Amino acid sequence: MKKRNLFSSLLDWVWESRSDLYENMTIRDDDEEVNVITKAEHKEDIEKVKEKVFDAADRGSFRKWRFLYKILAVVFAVFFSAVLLITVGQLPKIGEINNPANNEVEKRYIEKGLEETGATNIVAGMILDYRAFDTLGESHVLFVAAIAVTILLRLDKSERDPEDTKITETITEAEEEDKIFEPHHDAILQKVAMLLVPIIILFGIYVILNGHLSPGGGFSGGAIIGAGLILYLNAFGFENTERFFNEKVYKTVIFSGLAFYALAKCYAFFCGANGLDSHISKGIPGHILSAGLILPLDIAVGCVVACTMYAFYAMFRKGGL
Amino acid sequence: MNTNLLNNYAEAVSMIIFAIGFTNLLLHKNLIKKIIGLNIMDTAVYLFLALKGYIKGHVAPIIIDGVVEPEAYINPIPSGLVLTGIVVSVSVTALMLSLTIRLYKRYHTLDLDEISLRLKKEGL
Amino acid sequence: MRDFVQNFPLFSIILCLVSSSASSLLKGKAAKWVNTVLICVVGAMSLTLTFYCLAHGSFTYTMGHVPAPWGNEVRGGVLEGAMGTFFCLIMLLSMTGGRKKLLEEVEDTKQNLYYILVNLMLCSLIALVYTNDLFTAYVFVEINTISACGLIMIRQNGRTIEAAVRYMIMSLLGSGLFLVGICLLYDITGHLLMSNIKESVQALVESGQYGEPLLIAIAFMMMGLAIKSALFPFHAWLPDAYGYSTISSAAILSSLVSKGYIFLLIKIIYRVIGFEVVRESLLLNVTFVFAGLGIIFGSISAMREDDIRRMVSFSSVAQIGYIYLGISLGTQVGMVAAVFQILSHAATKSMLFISAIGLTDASNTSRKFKDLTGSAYRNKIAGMGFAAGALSMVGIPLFSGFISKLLFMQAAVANYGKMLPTMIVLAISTILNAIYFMKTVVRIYSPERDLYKGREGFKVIHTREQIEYTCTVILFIALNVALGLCSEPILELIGKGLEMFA
Amino acid sequence: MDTMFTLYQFNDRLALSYKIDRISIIFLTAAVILFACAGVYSCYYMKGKEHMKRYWIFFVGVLCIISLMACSANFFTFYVNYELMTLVSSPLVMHEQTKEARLAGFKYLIYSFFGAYFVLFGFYVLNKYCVDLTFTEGGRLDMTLVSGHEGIVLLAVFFMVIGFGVKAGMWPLHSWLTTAHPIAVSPASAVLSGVIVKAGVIGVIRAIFYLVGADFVKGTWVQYTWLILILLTILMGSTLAYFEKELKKRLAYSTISQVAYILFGLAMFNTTAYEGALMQFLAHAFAKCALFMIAGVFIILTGSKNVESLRGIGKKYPVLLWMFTICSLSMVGIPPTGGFLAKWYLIVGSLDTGRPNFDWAGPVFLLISALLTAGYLFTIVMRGFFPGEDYVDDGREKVKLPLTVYIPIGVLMLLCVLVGIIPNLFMGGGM
Repeated sequence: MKKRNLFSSLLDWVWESRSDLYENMTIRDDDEEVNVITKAEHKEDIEKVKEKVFDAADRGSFRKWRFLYKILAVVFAVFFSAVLLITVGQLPKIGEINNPANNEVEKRYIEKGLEETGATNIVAGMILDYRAFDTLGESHVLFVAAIAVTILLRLDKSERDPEDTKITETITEAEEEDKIFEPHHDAILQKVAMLLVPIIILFGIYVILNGHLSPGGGFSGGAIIGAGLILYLNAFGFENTERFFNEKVYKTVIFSGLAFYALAKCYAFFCGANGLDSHISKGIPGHILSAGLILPLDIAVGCVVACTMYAFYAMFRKGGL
Repeated sequence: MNTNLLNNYAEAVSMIIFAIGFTNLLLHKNLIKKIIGLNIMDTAVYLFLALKGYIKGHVAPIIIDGVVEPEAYINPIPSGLVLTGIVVSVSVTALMLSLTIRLYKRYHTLDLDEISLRLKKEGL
Repeated sequence: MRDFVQNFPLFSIILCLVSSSASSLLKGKAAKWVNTVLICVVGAMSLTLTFYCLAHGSFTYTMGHVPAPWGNEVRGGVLEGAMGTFFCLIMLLSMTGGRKKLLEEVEDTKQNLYYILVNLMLCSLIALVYTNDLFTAYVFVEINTISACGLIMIRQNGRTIEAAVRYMIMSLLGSGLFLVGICLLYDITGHLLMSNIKESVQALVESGQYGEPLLIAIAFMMMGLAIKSALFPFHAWLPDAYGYSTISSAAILSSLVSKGYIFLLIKIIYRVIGFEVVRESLLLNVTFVFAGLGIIFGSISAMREDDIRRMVSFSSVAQIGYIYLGISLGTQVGMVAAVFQILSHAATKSMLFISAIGLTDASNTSRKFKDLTGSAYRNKIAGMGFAAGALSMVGIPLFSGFISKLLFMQAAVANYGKMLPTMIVLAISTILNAIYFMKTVVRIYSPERDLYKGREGFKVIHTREQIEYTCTVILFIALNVALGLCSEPILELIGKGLEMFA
Repeated sequence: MDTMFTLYQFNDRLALSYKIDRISIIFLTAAVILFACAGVYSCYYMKGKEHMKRYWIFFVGVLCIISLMACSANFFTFYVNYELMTLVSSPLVMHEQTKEARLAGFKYLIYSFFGAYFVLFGFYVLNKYCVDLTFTEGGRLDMTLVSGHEGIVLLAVFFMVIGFGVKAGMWPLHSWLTTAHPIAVSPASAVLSGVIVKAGVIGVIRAIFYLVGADFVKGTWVQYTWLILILLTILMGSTLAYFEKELKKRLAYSTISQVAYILFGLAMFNTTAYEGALMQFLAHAFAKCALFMIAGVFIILTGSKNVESLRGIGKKYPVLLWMFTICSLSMVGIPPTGGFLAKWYLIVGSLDTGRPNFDWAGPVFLLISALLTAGYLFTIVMRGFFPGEDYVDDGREKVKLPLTVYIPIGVLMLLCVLVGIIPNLFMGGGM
């Protein structure tokens, strides 16, 4: 690949005349329907298909159309942003205290928030107590995304016929492929990881536990812990992580976290809506063990998010935990 | 037309970014660039929301030594919305990326048009 | 202490969530049973709710100990309950109808994942139906989108994955627009709760300030939902997604997902913006044009298909156009017609998909018309189902399609400005519908060619081999005829519900 | 006989309800007699054909639905039964299930649905402007509502006329008729042109005389456009029939023109012409049904659909050809058959309507088309009896026809004559 200066590569990026991503990726093939082909073959194959689909006569017009397309795209973007700018021009000024957005709702959140939720972090109190329904949905968005990714990427042996050759070949091939990324007793990486991973995970736990007192909370903390796990995986490989983290653990954690979240919130909503007293003490504001349900919910969300992040990585890498 | 575009320049910027991301997601052919466009779009929306919450001279809504006057803190609602939105965009991005992986493994290209051509050829 | 029935929305949503996360631990069979029981229970709850609301009127239910506008809120009404019940019914029938294909087309280790997706889909539909808070609506719209994408690509081949990508791209654009619309609305009204937004919107309209932002916000929200529900210019993903996914998914997607968004749109029009405001703004004319184009385009491209499932998919482009047509007539009658069309189309289209799969099964799983010749003799019950669905689509009396045709006529006659275009569009699409559906029916009932006699795959499927399927199709036909005959109470119900909205 | 029987109540305006009045009686009489005869006849014609079960099911089904339609008491009921009739009668057209048969049936369905849509539009406009949809002499229009919206109501009426005209084979949407009739099996085409085509006529009568009211339409652009269409149809039908070589197709074209006579009588909006129309209705029903049956027999006997092959048929089957002759007399309108009386009334009625240009145009067109009719029917008869010198007998020996042929055709032939002699028997003494 010839060296190009920054500007020209930027230009290429914009005009897509050639895409780095596309050029540099190794072409690997994993199923029978599309036979193994080199890049050149693939190119001319595409050309053939194009001939087939748009007849050869108007290839030139086809190219023209591609060019026109780009122009139109820019025009569209300009027009769209113009519309938005006109809108913004009519919006209330930023930062004014008497904007419509700053109304009784946020006053109450700030004034009563502490005593009603017991959380000094008003945002945490808001998303986990006042508007907890949204957050419940949000955590399930993550869940359903994880499920969809699993459907797409998980390779597993069929139970109907365990010696289904195609799928087993695919799995072994994927693992072979994965060996490329496996560490080969990379001393530096492993030592640094041994140093860093505990710190990262500890920090994540700290962020989770202080979600109701300081910036942070379940999601961010969980993401940090996930990052720690991924670093560990990269340093020590699957056979080490599988000892303490396999699919079963993953499923159990996800289920228990989400189910606990849903049921606890259901209880809270039920009591609140029917005017019953949910015997959940608010505790002393500012202490770790305070703010009623917020702390346990944070922990649950944290576990779920950590596992999901790790699972995403593992799926992307070799199609399975 | 009395516009306070100059006061809202930050919002204007966020909206322009939104338009760029939207166009990328809609009209780009390369799947990865589409996903980048998606993230640009979402980020622009979060910027917009954060600006909505901001009030001059107020600090982040974390109660320090028990001061609970609304005059002290900014509006917490948009921050909450941003948190929720981030999670959503993370999940969606993961899903899109995995779809892209599958398509690339099957068709060795990231160009959506090429993929459609391949499909037409397969006549599946 | 409120009536226990009022807790049902909360319970059904939580039940869906818990059962979906529980299904991740179960095997496919158990997950199937969980899913079936769940759908039945939720449907029963919604039915009870409907009757409760008929007796006591609508109610709002605060999610948490603080009242609205500080906490979230769900709202129960007649229309919500009825919609919930109907969605559950259709979903149950679609699942049972497509069970056999599901076992074939989905890897057995991923069966339970499919049921998880279905549970979450049900959850999001129910939440969209009941919610009274715009941001909650946004979150559950996202759940709906992702699980719909999963339903599309659960049967994994190139087409479905490409369709899923296209679907995701369009839906993400829609969500982005929807989100920006919500933000603008929040900025100028300072609320996220539907009823409060409506109050302040009325105030704004009277004071006349923030004109453009309001208009743009409404436009963005409508456009976002229109994109998600595949209104005409944005339908590129639809035929592949419906045509190649596994059949239960196709039925659910075509009959429930888009309808959920449209119901949300109707709810926004009534409870967030206010019907008058929307009518004043000229947006309805825009949707009117697109709906008309969509009807004609969908019918034409359905006519040009030679693949039965793609034909049915294109016809649902046309049907969605009908719904938007009813909405954009801008009259109460039109809205009633649109809601009834939602019901009728959901019932008919899922029946068509389910029976189409029966026909293709009897023809060596080929979907081309030339192979389908005489398939109605090979699989009698599927032929019956398809014929009934086609007649309903064409609008033969005693089927549900006839009633919705009548309602559209009524609405069009009531609105002088848009009467003639509506009439012309309806005429064209009626004749086109007749052409391509009757063509198919004649084809599947004409005697089969000799060269197909006794070829493998072209075998007669007896009823005793497919008890579940047969029951499903019969129930579908019964549902259609019921919608066609007992339309009056349903229409009253819809009218009541819409009044409760306002 | 004003007792109404309500079967099912959709809502306060739409109900399935039935009652008997003059039109119902006339239509029922025709329908029942024709179906009886066709049924007997099909015992001969359909012998040895397959799918007989299906054939009989749909045959009887069409009869049931048509009788329901004849007795319907309001427009909604009529419409519902009308659509169902289209649907149920299509298998009779497609019975052979050859490619042509399927295409013909398909065309029939499409045309009918198209017409039905127009009817539906008119139906909804009228539903808005009528007191209610019950059929009553002189119409149910609510004039207080109508005032100011005459335009739309007239448009609706026009659409209804067009829509029903599709079924009645009115120009320009007639072409399904000439496709479907020759393809269908002969008993089916007999009842098609005898009854089902007439359903469109009944629809026009119901819509205009019993729902809108003749006075509302009289003298408006609707009437004139309608008349022009009808006159075109009459001329076109008989001309094409004259030049048509295929027997059943020729009969189909003549059906077009003859049914147009009925519509012409209705469009004149006076009593004489109205009665004439009703009489033409009966006369044509009987005659044309018989003609189609005879045509079916001829086709079986000669083995060819063409007119040329009928030379000398009278030498072998004189009885059959005599029956053919008498029915053709009625078609042309020669005493003492019903056709004569009908056309007499039509012409008289059209002469004493004060419509400029139409009072003379009507009779002229009728006479021209009568001549043409004579041309295309009597040539067959003459060629049949007097094949001429160069005629050589094809080798077919004379087969003995069973009574199931002679009886139904004979009955119908007698009826054509009876309509001419004692019309009050059929017309319910309306004159």
